Amino acid sequence: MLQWAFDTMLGFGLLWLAWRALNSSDLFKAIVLFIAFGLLMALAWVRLNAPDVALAEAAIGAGLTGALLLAALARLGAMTDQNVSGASAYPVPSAQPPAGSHFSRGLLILLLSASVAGMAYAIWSLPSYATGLSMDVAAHLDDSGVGNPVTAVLLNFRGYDTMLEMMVLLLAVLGVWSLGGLQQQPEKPVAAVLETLSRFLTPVFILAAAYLLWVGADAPGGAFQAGSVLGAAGVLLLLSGWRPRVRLMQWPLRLALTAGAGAFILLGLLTLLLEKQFLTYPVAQAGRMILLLESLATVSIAVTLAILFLSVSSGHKEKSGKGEKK
Amino acid sequence: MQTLYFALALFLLLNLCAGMWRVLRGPTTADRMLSAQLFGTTVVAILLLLAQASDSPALRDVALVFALLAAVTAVAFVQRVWPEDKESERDRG
Amino acid sequence: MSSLLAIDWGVIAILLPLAGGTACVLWPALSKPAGLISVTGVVLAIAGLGWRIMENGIYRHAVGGWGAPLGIDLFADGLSLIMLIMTALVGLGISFYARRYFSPRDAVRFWPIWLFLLAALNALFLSADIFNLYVTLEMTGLAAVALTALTGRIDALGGAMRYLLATLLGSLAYLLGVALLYHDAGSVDIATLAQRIQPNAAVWTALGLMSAGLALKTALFPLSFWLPPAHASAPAPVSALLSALVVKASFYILLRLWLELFGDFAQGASMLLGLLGAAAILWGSLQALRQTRIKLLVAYSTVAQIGYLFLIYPLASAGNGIAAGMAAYLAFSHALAKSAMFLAAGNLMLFGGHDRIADLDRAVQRLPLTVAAFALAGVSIMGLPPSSGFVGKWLLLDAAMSQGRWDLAVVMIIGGLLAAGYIFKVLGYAFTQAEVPHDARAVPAGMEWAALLLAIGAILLGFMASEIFALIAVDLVVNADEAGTVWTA
Amino acid sequence: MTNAFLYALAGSGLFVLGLHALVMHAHVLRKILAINVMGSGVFLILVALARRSGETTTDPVPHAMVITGIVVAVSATALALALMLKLAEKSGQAVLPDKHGD
Repeated sequence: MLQWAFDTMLGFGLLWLAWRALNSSDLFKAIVLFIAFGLLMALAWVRLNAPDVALAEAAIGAGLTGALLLAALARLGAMTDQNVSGASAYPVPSAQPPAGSHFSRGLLILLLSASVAGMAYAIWSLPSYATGLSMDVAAHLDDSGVGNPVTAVLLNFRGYDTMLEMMVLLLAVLGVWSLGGLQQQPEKPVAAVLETLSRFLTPVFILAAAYLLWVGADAPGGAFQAGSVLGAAGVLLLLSGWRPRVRLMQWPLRLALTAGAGAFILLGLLTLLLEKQFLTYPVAQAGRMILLLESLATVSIAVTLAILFLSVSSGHKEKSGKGEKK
Repeated sequence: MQTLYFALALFLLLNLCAGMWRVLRGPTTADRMLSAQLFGTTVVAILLLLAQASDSPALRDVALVFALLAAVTAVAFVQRVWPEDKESERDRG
Repeated sequence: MSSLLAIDWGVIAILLPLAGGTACVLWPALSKPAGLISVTGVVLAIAGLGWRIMENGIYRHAVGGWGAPLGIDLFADGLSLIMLIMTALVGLGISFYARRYFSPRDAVRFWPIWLFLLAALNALFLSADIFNLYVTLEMTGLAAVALTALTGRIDALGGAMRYLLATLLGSLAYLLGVALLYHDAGSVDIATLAQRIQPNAAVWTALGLMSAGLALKTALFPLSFWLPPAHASAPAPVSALLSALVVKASFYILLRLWLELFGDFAQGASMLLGLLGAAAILWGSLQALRQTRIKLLVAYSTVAQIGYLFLIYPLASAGNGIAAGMAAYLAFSHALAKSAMFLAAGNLMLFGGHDRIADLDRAVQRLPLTVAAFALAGVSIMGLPPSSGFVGKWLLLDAAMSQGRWDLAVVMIIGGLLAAGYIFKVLGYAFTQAEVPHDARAVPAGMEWAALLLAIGAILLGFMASEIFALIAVDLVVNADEAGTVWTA
Repeated sequence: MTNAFLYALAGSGLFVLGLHALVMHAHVLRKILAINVMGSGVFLILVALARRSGETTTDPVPHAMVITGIVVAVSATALALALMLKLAEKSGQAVLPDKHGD
């Protein structure tokens, strides 16, 4: 009974937060509500017995996306010269829905409710018992080299998806770079407390990432989660004023970015040559191979996320003068 | 015992609604951000309770990641949004 | 020789551009050579794959050795093969154009993203798994958006932003459909799904969501609002890639789902898709006729030509093989003609510094090859013999007549007439002198030839209809042999 | 019926709420938030339906898919934000220059 109450409240909380986040008059409020929404999503994953997803959501959905959005909003405020302080920090005149007739508004709401009802009916009508692929996964788990079924699916059974996934991350960086590159911006002075905080926290983040990576073989965790936590450490460092040296921005950075993708490609070619089968690991070596892949992927994911944050938050040259004028 | 944990979790979830009110009301950006941080803390507490209730230690890892990542959004706020705030106040003053 | 046949060309066609793209990230200075080598390699790999399919029938490769439904299968039949050949050939032409088009600074940005796009397209056409298709779709979309924004001009940024939102929305709708299908039938492998799927509420919802999402990504009218700004504002080689290949990717998935999963029971929905296709032909052609800039004109022409592709759905009752053949043939024909047109438009823009149709200023005398490319591609778009556009549209017209769909036949004829209108509008100005003569810059010969060769390809394809249909038919025979067996490694 | 259905229903609600906001709001940042909410809705449906037969088995495949999806979502969000900032830098506002009116 209490569980029901909890789940119902969580479900309504999610819907309500989403509604307010999407329709509040103030963009900053919208982002804070969205961060809160991410927190509740992680609770939902926990309730659905998906701790791996909860970890990913905690690291990415609630943490990094929030930081990205906040940083982007701050830059947006600086660019469009909006009033940045006070009660309604980011009022957006165009945030209100365009004035449509009551009729069309009503029609839209009717249409949307009908689609929710349709989807609900479709979900309701699904066969009440389906195990999906859990049996197949369980049957082959011993041959996969890891004990955590989610890691087994991600890195072995459907490792090809993960390979393409690494390319998606790389593509995002390329796309962001092609928009205007990675010009550095003189930073505002960093408060001493931030510096100390980041100095204390960074090792903890690294430790947590290593733990998640290691434990991912047999318990919830793995490359994506570890990479996001490590990437968050990078974001924290960037926020507290740390900038990689120019020398590091060249090939070491590029190497780190492509490590995961490159490892997958090399392994793919190797398995194609030796086993005549793409991405087939020999059973005896599977565990070690997965750990190696995951470690490199963790580095790549972390660097990618940190770079994406850096590009969004410190953006482009033309806009950097603001801090210096003071 | 399980019931107790769930009752507590439910209570904390209700607490979130109180925090929600602060997010919606404001009046300053810091109020909103702090209540979001409170959100994070409460969620960590709920996670720990659920970990006890459902006897799955993995949830403690989730709570750990949450606690760590809360620092990132807080710092992002302080470093990106808040200083601008003070500066523009100084400009006007 | 048999050792060559044993090579898994399909995997190579995916890995090679991925490796090339990664190499471009590592050594930006080598972008152009790495890009050209990878693209040429892909053409060879696809040739190898085609040979293998001719010898052995359908290609199936269980990635990781697990086999569907647990693992992911790569799969290629005649339809996939034709799409792969289309990608490889058009990609090769555009690559040789891009070799001269981009400044060194832009080349560093263009090549890695284009190689990842090529890999994503190959992976998409080779996939037999609807979730893997989602990943490739997202990869295609992100790469296409990044390429659209390449110039950094304000119209390009706006076009790219709209494109990104549209493509993300389309992918999410598709993914929701995947979720429903997975939970209905317990698999994401298309062949397994085809065996298990029954028309029920969940399947119908999935059909609606996936079709809507993919139609949005394919820019089927009225979901085509994002296409003209994106395709018109991108650099010319990118516009060519987007119009020729990227919209075909989502169209292919839709066609595949329809042929394998939904076609049997979704007759009504086929009619709707056909109606929208007919509307797209009329609306897109009329809009194209109204444009004053070449690239927008060509972009609206794409909206219209996509309409023809969707006419296949209501006419598909002739049988899967024929429908797949017509779709593949029309898509291939449009890819060649439209890429030639965009490249020619790029040449005209480079030459005059603008793309206003009224100020073409006797381009025919100074850029004869480019205008010839535009005209030949136009012949195919209009559907005049002996071009591939003529054969493709003739087949459609024939199917419409034999099924008594006079309405669709009339729309097709009107579409052809309108196409003639907008193409002759451009050609007419290319022959006349502008009121204000202006400077002209030289266009590298390689870029002119790239456009012309693609246009000639569009004409030559007109003589190869039987080969295309033979490719599709080969698989049907093989299919009949192994009917019902799910082949795993 | 188990409480997994509740989450699946919440997921479809989120999908539609996001769709509504995506269509109705002009500001790009809101559209990006809307896409993210829609994504969360889809992920919720994907995972929740795996639990509909009760507490017995957990299907890891949707979990893996959602982790993949979350990573795609954050990449797309970053690209969208960067695009939005560049657009705002050039045009002074983060609204799509549009004539169709969405």
